[in-house]
Amino acid sequence: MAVKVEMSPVEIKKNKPYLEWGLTEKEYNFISEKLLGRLPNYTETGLFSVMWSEHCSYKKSKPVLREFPNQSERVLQGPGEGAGIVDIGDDQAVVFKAESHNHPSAVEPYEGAATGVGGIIRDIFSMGARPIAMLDSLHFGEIDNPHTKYLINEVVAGIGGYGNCMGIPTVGGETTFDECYTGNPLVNAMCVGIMDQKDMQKGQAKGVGNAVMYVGAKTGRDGIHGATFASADFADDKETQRSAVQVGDPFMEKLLLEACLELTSQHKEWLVGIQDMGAAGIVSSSCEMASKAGSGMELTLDSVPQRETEMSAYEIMLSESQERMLLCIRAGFEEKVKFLFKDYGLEAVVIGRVTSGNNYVLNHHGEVVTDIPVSSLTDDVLEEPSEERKPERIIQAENSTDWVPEILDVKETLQQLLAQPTIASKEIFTQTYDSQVRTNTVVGPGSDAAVLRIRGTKKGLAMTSDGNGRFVYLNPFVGGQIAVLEAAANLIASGALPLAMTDCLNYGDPTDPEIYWELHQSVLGMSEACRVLNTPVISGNVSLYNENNGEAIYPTPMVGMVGLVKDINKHLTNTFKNSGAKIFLVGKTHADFAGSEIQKMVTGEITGTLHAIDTELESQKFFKLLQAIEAELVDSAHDLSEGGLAVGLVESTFSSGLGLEVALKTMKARDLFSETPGRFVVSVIPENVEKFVEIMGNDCIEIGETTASQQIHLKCQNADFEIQGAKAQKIWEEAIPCLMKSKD
Amino acid sequence: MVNVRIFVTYKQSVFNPQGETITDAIHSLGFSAVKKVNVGKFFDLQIEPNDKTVAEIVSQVSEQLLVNFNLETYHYEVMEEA
Amino acid sequence: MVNVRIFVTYKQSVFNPQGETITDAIHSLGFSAVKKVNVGKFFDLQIEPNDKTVAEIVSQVSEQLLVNFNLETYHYEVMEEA
Amino acid sequence: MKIAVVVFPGSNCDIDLFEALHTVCGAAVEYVSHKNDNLDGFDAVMLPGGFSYGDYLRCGAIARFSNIMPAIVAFAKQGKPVFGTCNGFQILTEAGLLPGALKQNDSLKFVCKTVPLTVENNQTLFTTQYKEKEEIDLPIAHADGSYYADEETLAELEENQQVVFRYAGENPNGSLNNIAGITNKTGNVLGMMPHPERAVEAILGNQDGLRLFKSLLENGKVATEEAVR
Ligand SMILES: Nc1ncnc2c1ncn2[C@@H]1O[C@H](COP(=O)(O)OP(=O)(O)O)[C@@H](O)[C@H]1O
Ligand SMILES: [Mg+2]
Repeated sequence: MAVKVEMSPVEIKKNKPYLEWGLTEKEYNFISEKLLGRLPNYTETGLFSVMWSEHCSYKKSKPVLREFPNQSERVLQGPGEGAGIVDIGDDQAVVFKAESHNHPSAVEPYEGAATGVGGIIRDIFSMGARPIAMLDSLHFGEIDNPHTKYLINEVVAGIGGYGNCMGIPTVGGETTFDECYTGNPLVNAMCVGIMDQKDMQKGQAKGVGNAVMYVGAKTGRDGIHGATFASADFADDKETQRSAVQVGDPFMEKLLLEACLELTSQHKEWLVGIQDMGAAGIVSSSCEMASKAGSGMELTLDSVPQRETEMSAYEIMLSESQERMLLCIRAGFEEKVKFLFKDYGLEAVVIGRVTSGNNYVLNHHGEVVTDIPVSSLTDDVLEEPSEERKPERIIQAENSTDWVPEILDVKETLQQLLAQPTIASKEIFTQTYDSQVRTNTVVGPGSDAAVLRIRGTKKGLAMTSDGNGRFVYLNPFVGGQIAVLEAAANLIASGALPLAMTDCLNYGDPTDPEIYWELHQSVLGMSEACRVLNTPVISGNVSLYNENNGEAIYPTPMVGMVGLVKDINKHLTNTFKNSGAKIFLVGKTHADFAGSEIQKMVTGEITGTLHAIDTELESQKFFKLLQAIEAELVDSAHDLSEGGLAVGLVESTFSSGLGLEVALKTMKARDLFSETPGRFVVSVIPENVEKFVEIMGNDCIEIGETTASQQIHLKCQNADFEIQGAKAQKIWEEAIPCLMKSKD
Repeated sequence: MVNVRIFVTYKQSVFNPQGETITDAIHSLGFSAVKKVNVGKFFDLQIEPNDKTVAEIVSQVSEQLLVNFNLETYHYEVMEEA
Repeated sequence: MVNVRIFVTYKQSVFNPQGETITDAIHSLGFSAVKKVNVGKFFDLQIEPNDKTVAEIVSQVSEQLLVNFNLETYHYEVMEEA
Repeated sequence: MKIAVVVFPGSNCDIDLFEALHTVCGAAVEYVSHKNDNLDGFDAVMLPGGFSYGDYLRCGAIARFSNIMPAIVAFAKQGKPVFGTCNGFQILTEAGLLPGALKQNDSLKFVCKTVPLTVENNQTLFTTQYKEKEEIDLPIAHADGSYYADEETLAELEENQQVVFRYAGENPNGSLNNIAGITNKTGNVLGMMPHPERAVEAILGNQDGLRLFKSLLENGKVATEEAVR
């Protein structure tokens, strides 16, 4: 039998293998001198390096994340647990969180995306909630090279493959394309669940003598150092990363989901705490559960179910095998728990006990392989705020004049815009997701936000995920505000009251002062908008080091937001419903072309500076519109984003069988493509116009009406043109399939 | 014309959930004699070599398309000359 | 212990869209030398024969589980005795 | 009439069938675990969609060996109504209760959308509330829904009017003869790839599936009585 010889503590100090595992020399010295008062052994060094990685400890981002507001009268659980929880009345709650899987997806797109979905689903059911919907925010390079096409196909297949098999509908998301994501696609997944408030769980291990139980898939060598890998810069040298690839088993997760929900909803008296094993597997879940309760813990690693032979303590603790959960079970109920899981074909095993004191003790092959304070892994991490510096490009842009497009042929420009991948229909992707399973999906992919009914009630939930890296790149503060406003606007347009948000913060290397500044500023911008809208941040995720060979992506915070539809029968979609309805533009239009789709299409670049935003005024306008929608005065509402008013108007006709007649007396042709945030296209039947205008006041102007013919007729100061609705829709529908098929 | 069969399997260290589920099913049918099941796929290629050798073609096609090296490994056999 | 490899393919008469898609993909990579691709799966079984022979076990497991005779056909090879 | 919705490990449209029958149609319905071995007291059996046993090996292949299966086969042989949608259809073919097989979609991709269908036979237990040749819309959501049977079997299916639903628009998966749903020869077992249970409520935008369940509820009672005689 080959015995692997691990380095001794002294050899570790000398050879510094921890540098490769992501621990710095300063951290190592702090651990040995201040925290332990001795040299850590091999296993312990491994535990520290993974627990002190950015992915687990947030040592870089924590100082910034403190800016986020995270309380409101509705928040039942803020950040810090598997997912955040918000009160939705009737003793029910909504639970949600987003998670990034960018780096694994760049290396192995199918499994990377799939296990990202699997991970976020476990976060939701670990809170005691049943997952009801998935959303995915995807950002790829331009669809002009085979590798990008491969990434797109595999990532989309991985997301669908996992969610479809689990029977959780994927109901929304976003897909954008920009050169900067070519080597480092962003794959963010968000899961939403609902629960009875009485079933709320925590990831805690308390009560001396209580059992620590392991359930789910066996532990293998997959994904060792996945957490540090997720936090590491990305080189083209994929060879060395291979062992980090994890493979998902959605069937196993489905069993685990059903078994855990039976436990959390029907046997609360057995259960003390439950947490999923995510990044850094057993070590992070167990020591976090102990740390949250101020307990000690002792585990016997020989009891951990193993798929491979001769695994070392280090490998068992750091493995990121998927589909595993950790439970803290009241002493005496272990057999009952085993029996429950066995009924689902799953193994539940006692691997340790809660102890008094504060030590984290691991036994393997009859030896103590780790004995360190719990808090040294979870609380004593050295925070590392970076220096900050405003990037030169932003300073320069502030002193330059704004770019404005010169429109020669409006109709042509509009048609070209409809075919831009970021604007064009994403149906080719969303059609591969089961968006309807479990029959709650009232509005699936394709409208501004997805809407699900809550069975047995009148209520519904609206949900969306949005990010716009271009705006954040140009002005992180304003870009951050816009990201939150856009998510809220999507919910409002669906007739929902925004409740709270989650996020994935996707940035480059934070040790670069300019990138840290972007991170900080955008979080400040998001926080400001959150406060004004009363949508606190209840959960989230940070993904740093999104670079490929030294080039950072656009700073791309993804905002996931959930809203409450008080009466599901009053929800709205973005398509026109009746001919002869009056069309209103809600919100003022300015010359906002920096970071717009038309700028990118015409110049191939993203430049300029964003105008300041008054979030108070935006918020007032949003709530007036919601009031009008809830009073059933509005037929359809569509929030305007990429492509501006022209694209928004055309989109509102799609599949409606209707057309429109619009005259914009105060606008020039180019204004049709401005992307001033916080605007909506709204249709209102004539009987409701008076009441609608009474509510909206100055915030809306009537610009035309819907027509029975499928013709789109637009007039402005210097243009007057018509497009056949069906033709416009065809351009929009065929653009991406055509690009995906073309062979270059 | 050369017929080549390329065998693709998961790497040893990679978890393959299919194999276990199928083994369980076989056992539940009463075939306890079957101890372990591994699953793989194969590709039969008909090749008419031109400027490249068969070995070159097979290794390039495998590496560029048929095999996912993150998870899988392959080998091939020349079946017969037709 | 006997190692058996069971090969399962679609019957000739059944259209297998995978084969065509892969052939197209290979051609678009520039390998015009590859004329045709067929895809199949295989199962490696480790068998410890008891009261039944290996041949009996293989044919029964294949017929009852591994192969769908509406679409597929199979054959097997004994790989090696270990 | 009491209906069983069978739950396999990996079933995930079980609740959809249950709610369609219970909440929308007001029928008496119960979940039955794959571990049970009898269907005593039930008048109809429904196999839901999903990914039983992860669809490992082949869709529906492993579910066929679950404990409940002999009872389902016996139930069907007695002429009582058995219905399978999506994965349920795949299980019924794997179990030999319906002829043919379902293979991977020609697109090689999962497809979820609403498609037009023609009701080819409105004389079955499950379709009397539809008009003959009526065109309806139902959602599909599958990766392996391409119906295949050899020529002889196909001819027989057509001849006996066992083809109940056919795709009316573009064929979404490559099914032979555009087949979306078939019965067995005696007409008491129906399998179909589309999901009628997803189309029973106005709030979800489509109610074309409702009449399938209503037909069964109306006719099922009679069928069971006949079978008992
Ligand atoms: N990857 C995806 N997964 C699911 N739905 C998507 C995805 N990409 C886009 N969508 C859906 O397509 C529609 C349009 O997306 P988008 O243009 O981003 O809308 P908006 O600008 O209003 O946020 C939305 O309904 C969105 O949910
Ligand atoms: Mg929108």
